[in-house]
Amino acid sequence: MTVAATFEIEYLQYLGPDGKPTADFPAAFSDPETLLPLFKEMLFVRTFDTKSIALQRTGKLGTYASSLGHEATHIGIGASMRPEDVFAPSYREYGAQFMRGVHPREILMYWGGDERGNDFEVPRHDFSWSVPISTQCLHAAGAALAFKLRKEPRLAVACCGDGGSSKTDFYAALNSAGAYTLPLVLCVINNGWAISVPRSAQTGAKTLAQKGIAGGLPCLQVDGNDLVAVLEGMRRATERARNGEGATVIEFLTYRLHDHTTADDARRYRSEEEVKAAWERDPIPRLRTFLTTKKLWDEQQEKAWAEACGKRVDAEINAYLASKVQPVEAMFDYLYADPPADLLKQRDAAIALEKRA
Amino acid sequence: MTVAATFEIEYLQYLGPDGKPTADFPAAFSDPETLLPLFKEMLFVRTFDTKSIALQRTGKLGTYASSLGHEATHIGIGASMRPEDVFAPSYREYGAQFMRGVHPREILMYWGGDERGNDFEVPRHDFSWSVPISTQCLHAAGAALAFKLRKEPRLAVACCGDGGSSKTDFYAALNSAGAYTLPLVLCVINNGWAISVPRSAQTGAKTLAQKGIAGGLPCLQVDGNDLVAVLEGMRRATERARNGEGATVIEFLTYRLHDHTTADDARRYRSEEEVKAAWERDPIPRLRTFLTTKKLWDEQQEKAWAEACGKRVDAEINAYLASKVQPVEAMFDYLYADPPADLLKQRDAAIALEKRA
Amino acid sequence: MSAAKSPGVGAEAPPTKAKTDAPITLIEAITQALAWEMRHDDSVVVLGEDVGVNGGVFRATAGLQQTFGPERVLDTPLDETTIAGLTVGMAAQGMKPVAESQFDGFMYPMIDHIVCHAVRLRYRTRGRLHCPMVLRVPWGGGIRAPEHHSEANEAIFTNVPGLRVVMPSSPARAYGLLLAAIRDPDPVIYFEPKRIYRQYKELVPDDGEALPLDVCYVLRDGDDITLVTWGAQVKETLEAADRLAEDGISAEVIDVATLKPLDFDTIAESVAKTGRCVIVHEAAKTAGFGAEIAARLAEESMYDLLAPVERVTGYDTHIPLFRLEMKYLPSVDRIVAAAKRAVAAG
Amino acid sequence: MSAAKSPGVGAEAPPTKAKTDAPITLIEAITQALAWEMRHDDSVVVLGEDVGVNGGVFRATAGLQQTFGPERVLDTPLDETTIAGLTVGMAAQGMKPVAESQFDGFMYPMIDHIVCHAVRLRYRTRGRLHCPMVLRVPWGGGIRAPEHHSEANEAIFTNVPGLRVVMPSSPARAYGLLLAAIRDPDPVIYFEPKRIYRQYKELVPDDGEALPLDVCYVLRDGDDITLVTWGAQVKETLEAADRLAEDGISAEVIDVATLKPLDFDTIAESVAKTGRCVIVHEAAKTAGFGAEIAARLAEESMYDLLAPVERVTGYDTHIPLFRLEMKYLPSVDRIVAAAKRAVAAG
Ligand SMILES: Cc1ncc(C[n+]2csc(CCOP(=O)(O)OP(=O)(O)O)c2C)c(N)n1
Ligand SMILES: Cc1ncc(C[n+]2csc(CCOP(=O)(O)OP(=O)(O)O)c2C)c(N)n1
Ligand SMILES: [Mg+2]
Ligand SMILES: [Mg+2]
Repeated sequence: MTVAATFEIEYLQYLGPDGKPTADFPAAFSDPETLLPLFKEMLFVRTFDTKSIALQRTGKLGTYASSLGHEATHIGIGASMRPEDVFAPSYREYGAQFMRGVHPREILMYWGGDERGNDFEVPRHDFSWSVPISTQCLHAAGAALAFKLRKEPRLAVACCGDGGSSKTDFYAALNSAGAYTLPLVLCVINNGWAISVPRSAQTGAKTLAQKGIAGGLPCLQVDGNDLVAVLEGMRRATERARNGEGATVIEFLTYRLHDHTTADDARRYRSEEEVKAAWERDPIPRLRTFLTTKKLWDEQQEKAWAEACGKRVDAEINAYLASKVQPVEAMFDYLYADPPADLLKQRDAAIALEKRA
Repeated sequence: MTVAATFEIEYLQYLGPDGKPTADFPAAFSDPETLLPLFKEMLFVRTFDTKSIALQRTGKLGTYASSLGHEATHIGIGASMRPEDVFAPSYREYGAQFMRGVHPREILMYWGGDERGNDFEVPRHDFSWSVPISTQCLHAAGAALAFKLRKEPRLAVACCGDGGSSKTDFYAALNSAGAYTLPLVLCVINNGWAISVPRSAQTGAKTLAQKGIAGGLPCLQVDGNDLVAVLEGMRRATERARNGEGATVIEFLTYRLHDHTTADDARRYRSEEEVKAAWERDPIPRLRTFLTTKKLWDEQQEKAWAEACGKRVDAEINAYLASKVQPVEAMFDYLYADPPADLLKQRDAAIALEKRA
Repeated sequence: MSAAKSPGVGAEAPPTKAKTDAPITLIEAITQALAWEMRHDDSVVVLGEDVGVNGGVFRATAGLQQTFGPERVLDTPLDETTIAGLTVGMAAQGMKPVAESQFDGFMYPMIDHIVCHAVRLRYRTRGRLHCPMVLRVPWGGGIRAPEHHSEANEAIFTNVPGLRVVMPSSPARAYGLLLAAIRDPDPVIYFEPKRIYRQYKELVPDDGEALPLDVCYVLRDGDDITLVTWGAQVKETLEAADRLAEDGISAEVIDVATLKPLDFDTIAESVAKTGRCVIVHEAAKTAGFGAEIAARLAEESMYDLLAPVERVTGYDTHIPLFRLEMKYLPSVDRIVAAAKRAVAAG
Repeated sequence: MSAAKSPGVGAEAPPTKAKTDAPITLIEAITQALAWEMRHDDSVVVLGEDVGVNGGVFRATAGLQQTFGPERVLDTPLDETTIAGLTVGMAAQGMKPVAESQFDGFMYPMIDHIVCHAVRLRYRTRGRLHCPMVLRVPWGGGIRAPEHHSEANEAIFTNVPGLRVVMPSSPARAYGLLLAAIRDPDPVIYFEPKRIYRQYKELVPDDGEALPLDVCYVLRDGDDITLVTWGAQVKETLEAADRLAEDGISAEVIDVATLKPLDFDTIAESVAKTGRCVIVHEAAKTAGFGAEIAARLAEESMYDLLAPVERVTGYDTHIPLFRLEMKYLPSVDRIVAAAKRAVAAG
């Protein structure tokens, strides 16, 4: 038998669900102190998430997509990027965005039905949230192509879900990433579900990581609830990209502990046992256990930090709630740099209508 | 290192460019007699192709896409299907279509600017030519899904090119084929070029076969100029499909010996050396040599058959040339089963205009 | 499941008995129509994202997978190109797929297969193949949804030859038009005005009676002005007619319902009577489908018009996120004002 | 290549000197505009299928890769979704990509990125990001090409807020409008009427002068009737005006050129003078862009109209394969007949 090609997908895990190392930590993260600030950010996101859901339940926020359970993946991805890199999120990677400087109030603004939520004060060049699934993967590829053509030492990172990995745009992104050797990291955040459709119904592929093979890209499968594995996967991928070696596809195995969004009721389509089992793999307790073992964290610190997080989130919520609705002309003012005359007439009419009302 | 998955792509070749076996023939094709009728069909396609190009050059045909060099792949694919299966071609797989019963005059009609060319007398259920690249792959997947849902023992075969394997529709087809375990064979006919874009610019993947891994499908790479390898690859794939084991992706390595179409001039973008080298891999001489060695073919037979082919093609050309242009109302009559009143008014007006002219 | 290609009573009717005695909402009428047709024609299959166990994000397919099984109600991988392409392929091979685009804003990747294939199979093959598919699309704004969940993009499809485009605005029309759409041997886009999915209930007998695919509905008779609209805006337009009546202006209200082919005769007849026309739609004004109706009036009803035609529409910008979206949609006030201008002009 | 974000004279002008002294065709004017802008703004890149070594299947990008190198002129993998998505991504990050859809019939997979992203980046981010891209599309029928190579699909894009849609009909307008399209900070679809790519030559000084993106052109003055058209049909419409002149009918001919935003004022002014209007376009009639112009006339010029508006267009069916295609396209005869009807009516 003649073999035309062979491939292998590596799986990364360093910290098991019980908080005990399952392998030697990579050199870059062997000092547990490096993990502490990221752990704290994971706790912050969870606080943000919990309070956002509560806000939605009381009618003060629109539909909201929770990131519960994704904290290690999101924080790890954000922590691996440089400010000048470009991030292309889907719609729930708040942890990654916080690491890049996005304000919680901006996220609330967006889900609160206000476009200003996408006008990030920092980072100005990141892509906005992308509701049409996986389209952001191609935008990130385009950004990476721009960096490459301009010979800028920057890279782009895009996230999509397990469902998103079925989308043609995802395939197009990995195809062009391979064709142009782009400085790109494609992060497939496999949280088990695409609304009600389980991962198993999306594809016959054994792993989602292996989709990268279709584009000739190296691929990794990573325990996305293990911050160390996330960081190490991202380290390898960003290093390759920065060295001009091209793109990487990483599958992060995690779980969507909440409903798809606040508009969804996951009890319709998945079992309580499955969710219970997933809580056993929660990324936060395992890292807490590990850091506690290393004497870097204790209950008191946790309590103080939880309080600090709560205060900070409350302040952000208040800033959001205090924001005034945009004037009616806002819907005309950001369409064209140079608005056509007919549009300006419609703008005038809309303003006049407002004044009369 | 923990390995999540491994993959291997097999390469099939049985008959080398010099006409000598490079491996034991598979049992199904060990009797060279089985190859003879297919060899004759390969010669027939080449005659058809040559005469069609000549017809275009004299202004009696529109743009025409030659199949020169693809004969083993096309004939092998067509020969591997059953009448009740469904074939979804792109636009140059005449050999496969002849095996299924499509008349040469229909092909000429189509390239001659007449929709009746797609009204195949046989096979009624095959898909028409598909100009939008690789869209037919998804239609074949849809057909395969229909067969599966209706529990019919049929399968679908789609062809696309090396360029076509970059198209999102191709990826969508393999993704859904894996997700639904469809009775489908996806044939990627890698002839080195997509108009002026070389295979190397389409993707960073080492083989095009490996794209199937993205959908969890078995993949094969086949010497597409070796009829035996084509038949064996198709045999394995169709057997899997008929056994309910799902889809297969096969990459056929061949070469586009002609311009992309008669509207193209390949000298602009590829070297004479490359083309010359490709002629050394021509599927026809190698099979001729082999069959001659086996005493199944000789010069006299070749001469007689060439003459028969020429006559048959000429008869088909004459039938095409004798066809009357459709009446103007044809453009209205095949739009809806139940045409709206306004359209019928336009139809009347168009007919009236014709009468006046 | 057998491969019946023509409607006929299925061997085993599912246990669910339709409750023809209770009034139902527009979305319940959709479910009822799907169930009726699936019971009576086993070539009908439903496919889309989350249409299975979950019954659709709006519950349009609720209970169907439980009743008809996973081979009749298929969850698809998350890709609209896939849904469109599979649908065309299945339809070409004798099935009657009813596909769902989860929201209006996600249907754009389906356009290629619709425009290049669905509407061309019959034409391209001189009738050898055809494409009896339906694409269901929850449509329009006003439900405080996130970005891309509130689009009024029907105009894109009305210039496409070979397509049928319908949009019901009542439970009864939703039922009858969906049955007709599924039975029609050519591709139909069936837009569902999601803002009025649950606006009100009415009695919709589950009798399998389809409605014609090329007929407008005069919802209210009037003499002074014709208000033409479709989809969710039927609500505001009828309210506007009420308000105009208070001022002694008698408005005829037409629900276009079948946009393509357009039943222009009904509109022309009304305008011949009233001499005035205001067209109301959610979509942006420029090159919205209202333009076609106004154009037909300019061509064929010019001598009947006593006043310029007016269009009351979404502005020529994107529908904003929900804090502002209601200021984008045509309001009763705007319709009334336009109608009064038209009446004053003539 | 540096990352200049604003136009400026490039460090190294390529050796090719523009021959401003010889008349050129429409397609040569496109090449000339691309080269001019690439020389003066190194954020401009060209991408598409076969645009590199091959210089495009119509030769629109001939010589550009040789002059500017493979980092300014990129062949893409064969996927229109890829082209559109990469283009949006590059544009959002400070480049000015000029993408090509090889033919009109292949642009449908690009719609999603155009409608959901290109035209929304600025709006969605309140100006933080924007999308200065151009999509060039060889457009229309009449060149005896295969299926899907002859589509007139401009109407689809005219209802999309935030987009600009232009279509030149002469070498000079092709040059000036393409420069303007590339320089405009918002997305522009630039349709190229391929039937008249090489219809005639004219002097087009390579002076980098752009034309406005919102102005119609009065190509011929007249008093009796206004003929409005765009793209390749400008040819037939001007011929029809000649024929009408023989019969003593003085026709004003307007080339819309910039469909979106539409310069309706120029059309309204003309109709105020002539009182009659015939709109001519290749695309199918129903909901073609002619509907918008007729609608505006019905709204804003009704009192000026002495006769019903007429549309002379492609029929509401697909453009046939080439044996019949010329019977689909509006002919000089059809335009003349409609104009005479209008003149007789008034
Ligand atoms: C193109 C498109 N189709 C459908 C949707 C509706 N939708 C929103 S989220 C979602 C599921 C996404 O699943 P996945 O990619 O796994 O991401 P997750 O939500 O699990 O993070 C769907 C179908 C959409 N937003 N875009
Ligand atoms: C969607 C689409 N884009 C572009 C084209 C124009 N086009 C026709 S054939 C072709 C190249 C196809 O190359 P490949 O898939 O390798 O097939 P081959 O012609 O070599 O058989 C292109 C770009 C098309 N037909 N469809
Ligand atoms: Mg998911
Ligand atoms: Mg090829």
